[in-house]
Amino acid sequence: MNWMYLVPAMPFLGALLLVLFSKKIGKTGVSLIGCGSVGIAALVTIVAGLQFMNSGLQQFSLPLWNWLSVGNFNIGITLHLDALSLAFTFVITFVGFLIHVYSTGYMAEDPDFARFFASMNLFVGAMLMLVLADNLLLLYFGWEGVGLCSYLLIGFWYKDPANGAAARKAFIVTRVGDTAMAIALFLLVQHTGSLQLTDILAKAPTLWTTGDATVVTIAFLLLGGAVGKSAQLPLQTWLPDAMAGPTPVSALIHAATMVTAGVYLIARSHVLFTMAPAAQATVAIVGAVTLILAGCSAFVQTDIKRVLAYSTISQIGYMFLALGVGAWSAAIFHFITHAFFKALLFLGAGAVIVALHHEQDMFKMGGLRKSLPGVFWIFLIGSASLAAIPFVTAGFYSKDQIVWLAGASAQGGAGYWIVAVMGAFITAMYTTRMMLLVFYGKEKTHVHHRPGLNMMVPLYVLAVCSTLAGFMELPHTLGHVTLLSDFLQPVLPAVVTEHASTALEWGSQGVATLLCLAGIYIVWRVLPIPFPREVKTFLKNGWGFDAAYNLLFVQPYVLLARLNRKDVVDRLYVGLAAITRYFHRMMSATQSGILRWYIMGIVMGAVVILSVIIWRQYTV
Amino acid sequence: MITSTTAGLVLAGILFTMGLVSMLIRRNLIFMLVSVEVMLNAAGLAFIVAASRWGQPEGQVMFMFILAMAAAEVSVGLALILQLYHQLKTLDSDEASKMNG
Amino acid sequence: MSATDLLSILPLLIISGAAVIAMLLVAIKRNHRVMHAFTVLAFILAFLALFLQPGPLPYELRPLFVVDAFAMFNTGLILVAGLSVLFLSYSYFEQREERKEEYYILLLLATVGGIVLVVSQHFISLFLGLETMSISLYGLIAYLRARERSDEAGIKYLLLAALSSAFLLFGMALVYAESGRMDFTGIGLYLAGTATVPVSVVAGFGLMLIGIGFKLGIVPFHMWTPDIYEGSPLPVAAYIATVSKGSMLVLLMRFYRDINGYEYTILWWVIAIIAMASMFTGNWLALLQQNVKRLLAYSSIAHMGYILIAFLAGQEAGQEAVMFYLVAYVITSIGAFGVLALLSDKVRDAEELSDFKGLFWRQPWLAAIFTAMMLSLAGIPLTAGFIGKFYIVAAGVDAGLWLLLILLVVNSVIGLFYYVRVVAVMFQPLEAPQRKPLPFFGVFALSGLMVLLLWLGIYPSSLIAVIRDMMLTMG
Amino acid sequence: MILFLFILIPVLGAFAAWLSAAWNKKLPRWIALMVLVFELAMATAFWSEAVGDGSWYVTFIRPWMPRFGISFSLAMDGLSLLMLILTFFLGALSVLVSWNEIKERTGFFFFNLLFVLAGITGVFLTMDLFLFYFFWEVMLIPMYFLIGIWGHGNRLYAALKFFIFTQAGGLLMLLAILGLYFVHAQSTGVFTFNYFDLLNTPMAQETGRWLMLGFLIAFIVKLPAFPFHTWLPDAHTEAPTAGSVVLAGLLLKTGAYGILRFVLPLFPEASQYFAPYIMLLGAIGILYGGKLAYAQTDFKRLVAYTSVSHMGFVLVGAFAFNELAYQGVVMQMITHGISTGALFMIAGSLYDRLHTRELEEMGGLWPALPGMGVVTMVFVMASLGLPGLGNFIAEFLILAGSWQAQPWITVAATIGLVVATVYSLRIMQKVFFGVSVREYKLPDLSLREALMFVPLVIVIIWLGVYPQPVINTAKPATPAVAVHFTSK
Repeated sequence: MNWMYLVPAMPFLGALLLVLFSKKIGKTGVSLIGCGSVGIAALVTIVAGLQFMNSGLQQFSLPLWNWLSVGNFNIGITLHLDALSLAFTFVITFVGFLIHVYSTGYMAEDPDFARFFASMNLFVGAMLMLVLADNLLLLYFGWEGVGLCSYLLIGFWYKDPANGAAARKAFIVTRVGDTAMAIALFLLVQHTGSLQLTDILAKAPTLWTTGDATVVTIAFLLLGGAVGKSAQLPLQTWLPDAMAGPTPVSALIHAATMVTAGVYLIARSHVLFTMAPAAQATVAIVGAVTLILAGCSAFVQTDIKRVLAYSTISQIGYMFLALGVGAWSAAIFHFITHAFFKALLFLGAGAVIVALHHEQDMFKMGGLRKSLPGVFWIFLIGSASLAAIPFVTAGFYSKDQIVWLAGASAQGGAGYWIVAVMGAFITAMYTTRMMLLVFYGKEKTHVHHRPGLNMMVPLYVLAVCSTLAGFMELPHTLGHVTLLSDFLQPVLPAVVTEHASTALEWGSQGVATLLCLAGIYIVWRVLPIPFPREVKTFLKNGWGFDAAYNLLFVQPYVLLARLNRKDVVDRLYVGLAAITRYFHRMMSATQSGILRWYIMGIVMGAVVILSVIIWRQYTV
Repeated sequence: MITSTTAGLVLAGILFTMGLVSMLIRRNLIFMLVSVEVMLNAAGLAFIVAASRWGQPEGQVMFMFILAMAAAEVSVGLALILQLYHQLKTLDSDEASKMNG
Repeated sequence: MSATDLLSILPLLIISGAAVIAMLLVAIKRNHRVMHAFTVLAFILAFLALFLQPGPLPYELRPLFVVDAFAMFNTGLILVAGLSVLFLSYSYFEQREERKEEYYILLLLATVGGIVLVVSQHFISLFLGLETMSISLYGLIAYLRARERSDEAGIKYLLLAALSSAFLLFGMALVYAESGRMDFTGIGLYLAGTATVPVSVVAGFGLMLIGIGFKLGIVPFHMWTPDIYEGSPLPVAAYIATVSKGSMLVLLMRFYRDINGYEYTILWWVIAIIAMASMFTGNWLALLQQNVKRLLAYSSIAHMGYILIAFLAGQEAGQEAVMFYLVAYVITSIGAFGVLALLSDKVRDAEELSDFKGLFWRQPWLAAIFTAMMLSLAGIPLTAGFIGKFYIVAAGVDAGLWLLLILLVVNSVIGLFYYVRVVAVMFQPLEAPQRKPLPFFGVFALSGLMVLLLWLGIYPSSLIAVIRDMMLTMG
Repeated sequence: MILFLFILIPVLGAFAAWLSAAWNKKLPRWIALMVLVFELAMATAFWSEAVGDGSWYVTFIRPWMPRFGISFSLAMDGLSLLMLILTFFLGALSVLVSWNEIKERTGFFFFNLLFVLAGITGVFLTMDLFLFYFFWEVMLIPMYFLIGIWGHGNRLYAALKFFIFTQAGGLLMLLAILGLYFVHAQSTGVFTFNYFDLLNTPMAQETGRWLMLGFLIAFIVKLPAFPFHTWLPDAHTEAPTAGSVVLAGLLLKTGAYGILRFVLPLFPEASQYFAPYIMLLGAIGILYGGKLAYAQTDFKRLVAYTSVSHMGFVLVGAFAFNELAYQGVVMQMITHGISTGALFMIAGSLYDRLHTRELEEMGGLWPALPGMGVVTMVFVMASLGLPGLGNFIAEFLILAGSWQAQPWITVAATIGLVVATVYSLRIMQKVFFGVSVREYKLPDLSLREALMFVPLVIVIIWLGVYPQPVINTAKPATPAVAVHFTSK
């Protein structure tokens, strides 16, 4: 495990090599380095993971070097491996590798091939730092690093200003959350004198009582960071626009990994959230509201990637809901399955998009079932998982767990449960709609080009995973397998359930399944669903959040900036200078050159001096 | 009570002021020169009054110097005025204001 | 009069004698070069004579003169200043058409007046020195007869100087009438012995202040300065700015100390207000001035204001500061006017700001000198002006004159604007640089001044030590 | 003696460069480069030996004006050493930057450049308050010339404004220095300008506050802090590239240095009294500067306003009185020097190629200039405080430290990170992204430019991932007052 440092180091090295030698090594070289570095990282992860599991250690730290040491405040560049980070690392490297391979096909025609892979490698490196960080500052390093790469990759096709705008929006909106997170770090430094995660989590119960204002504030601020990164309410607006990037980017960053960083952060600092009930409840509420809002928006999108984007927001909402009700491992479970099936869906969508020569409008697709059968089946598997078709899909198991625990856990309740099953219903509806629009009906655009093997193989692998990953964790009612939650047990406490019974669990599953199937049926029968146009537009634009932010923040700022471009403070000094010049002109008038005027000056002076002296002499 | 010294000084003061006022209201350079001579002599008178109060010769010595100096000044002044007249064709002091600002 | 008496005022005698001999020389044969050489020689001799001081200081020549270290130092300063002016004069007058020789006689006579002022301790010698200087200056100012502005300047100066002399005289008469004394120490004794000083005496001081203030060119008696600077030949302007103002300042210091003037708060306040007004008026007037001569005139008004702050601070530090600043100011003024003089041609003086455009690329050395002078006036380090300003501020802080110092700061900032503007003009790019050959003596003198300026700016301790010793012996 | 050499060598080099121009126009730049590289080597060698040797490594004292108790007193501690290395590093780079940019009057240019660097070196080394003021003013004139002669369009106005602002502040400092001098003399009878003697001068509370304000104003004008910042955009924008680099990288640091070296240790009580107000000014500067930066259309002007914003952090950190913030301030001085210097160099390189600084006339340069794009990206990210680059360390330490003193002000300052993101990304978008107005055929980084940018990139990353050597060096120099509240 001591060479675990290779896990983040390889992608970083890959990025560096690609930046420096992009011109010399050709496309093959770029592909080799780009995929190879992540591949090696994946291998190392698997080996290190196996070692870790065999070693019986609960956690393992690998100090690399001392980063900062000021007074009593010490921060090391230290990697930290435990079950949680291992789960994330695995998903990142494994899915990341697949997506890299896929990209060699997807991006093959792009002149900036090398830049793409450099950014992707950099991203993987940063993401790995995020999840392997031993302290919050290093986590923050990764956190911002992935933000940067997200920015670079969303704006990858920089020639279109709209892409640049989307990229900046993503960066800036997440930065708002990051600012909150930074403040949380300051608070932690102040109160615990450390940013080391294990330290903080150990000290927290001794420093604060549950519900203490400080810890609640910290938790809320961390939540601020999490909602920014994970595109939850109220900072969700950037993710749909982020679809401007190449599709593999959407798959890797905006579906599988980066956007779940918020989930990771909250899971990582679960002790703090447990101690701050108000904050944890807010996590659940944010998740619940987001999953519904985003689901509704997903239903009316016309762009296939935007459907998936809203779907991602909605699914992460599920994860937040799970975190909020204390179902920590359920959230991680959903993260893993979601990473597989959402990556699959994005990559599948990418295959469709490439096949149709960069057409993303679903209403211009259709009938692809016949012309792209391979993609169709893969997409079907992904969609089934997303819609949580019972028993055979990973999505079913992970989502079901959340739905059940939303109601059954100690912090959960009926309200959460209702929202969760409603979400399942909506998910099924928009997924079906997407499938129908894209693969059924009449063919509207001709297929140009079929995806090659390098694109298809990753899809097959992901399809398999999307199906099998669900069996890591099976509910009580269906075999009761708890591989993942057992594995995570040392890091994340098990969920505490209240008023739970097998009957209720059956009931919950039954309702969810029914609603899911109902959703599919309804859409199957009545597409297109007649919505009033206004409602449709409103939903399509993401409930007007963008417009509101634009009106409330962006426009006033831009206006203020524009009005005060010349810096009003400078007027003060310009004014002073003008006054001085005015005095100059006034005084100059006295220097008329006329002799009598000068004499007058002297006489006036004499009169004043004499009168002052005499006045003074007689008054004092 | 007005002593002779005070009276003399007041006289000198009046002379001085008259010179001053006439310097202010006159524009003719010659008259201005004359006015300043009046002022100088007023000062000289004051010295004499003072000297007589103390019975000292110094004040009178001073008056001699003032006379000499005034003479020198007038001679230089007249020469300058003459020259200026050649150039400006006038003795109006207000005309001699080419330099200003 | 004993031999020691004569020896003690030997510099004065040499210069006076030289003036007489110079007249004879002119009578024999007009030769510019000879006259110039003779005058230079006289100044050098007079300067050397300073070191022949016989007895212990202070040496009094009752009742008119006193030769103490202070007087010696300032006599030296006047002589050096005069010598520098002389170096600049030759080339300046050589290219003019007027007869040049009388200039030197007048200069010698004016210097006599100046020296008398710094050694005088009596109203009579004060008056004599002042008038000797003034009357010579009338001639000097109007020396270039061909120029209309010369006459205008001359007549203005004559009438105003006479007017101010009248005030001075009347003031002295009032003081004399009340105290019966005309020597400074005597007046001091009288004042010390009087419980309440009569109003006429204070009024007399006030009137004297008008006469002195006129010579110093401080507000509200400043209005003549720009016109006179503009109208007179450049070396004469330099002379007025330095010798005339400097010797008057020295006289004021001596008089004030002898009568113990710091005791009269009303006088203190009058001077303080004059100082403030001078700083502001001078700097405001100079702000956008396009004529460099006038600019220097206005700046001199402001500088007199600064000096008055040190003067008002009193005590040792204040007096030292006045002396140091005076030295720095003399060097700087002569340097600045000198550059102007060297740049002038026979038709006109180089006095417009536009004449300086791109000077650095035409005449780098002259431009460097002028830059140094301007920066010294602005009080920027590496120059004597900086140390001078520092000295003044130190004296002011010591005496707690915070209001005056804040105003000094404000004014320094305003001043910076126009000094730097002049510098900026010199560094503007110039397409076709034309060089004109420069007279050796002039450049030599200016280079010497610049070296002195920098020397005093970097290592002022030597001068500070001299001034300090001098002030200590003065008591 | 080595300290004296640090100042003397550039001065001699300055004259050599000037004189050599008459002989060969290309000689001055070689002389300047060699002088600075030599100095850099000397300082770095000194660093490798000196670290850990207590607070003051070496001192140098000669009497200068005994009348006033002024001595030519130099001393070096960790803070000075770091500043010195920064000075020579950026100095050498600014020579490279001017390599081809300055075609006219090269001799005089490099004379001024070396002279201003000598002045800055003096400021960082001197331990005599008079001498400090002396150097403080000395560096103005050559800087004035650099801007006024080789600057762009409105150069005279900019140069004059710079000069007048700093001079006004400087004179107030002179008053305060003298005030302190006499206060010290009154209480101890010793007339001295020596820094070490003046430390712990007993003084009345009110006196201390007034004197502290005198110092402070000089330093925050130079820094510059809101509302005294308006000279900076003009000066930076109009200056030649080397001038901007020196201004942003070094001259501003003299203000920060002054606060750390003089204001805090000399006036601990007054500093604490005014701290909240000053921190507030800092926070306002961060936000206001950032907002103005966003509004600019001129590349250099934009970067100039970012300096206002970044220097606000210095103010916030310096008056937080704890070690974290103090170390953050030191880091900020260095990293801001490097990142902003680099951005100005980029602006200069772009100007070389495009002959414009208008952002609206740029765009779409990435295909033509990928190398420069990468470099710009690095420094844009540094400027918005991306972790892994030096600026982040600085800003994090400052904010983490200041949080403990003034949470609400820190919140405002932290929002500055968002503001920084907004303006920084705008640079990338306007310059490198989008569609090019015309099809550029431009050369990417030349060897000389690579020589400039590569060390900068390496240093900024080094400071981002391993800043500990700098922190260790600055640590012994931390004044006691700066760690008033130590972190728990």
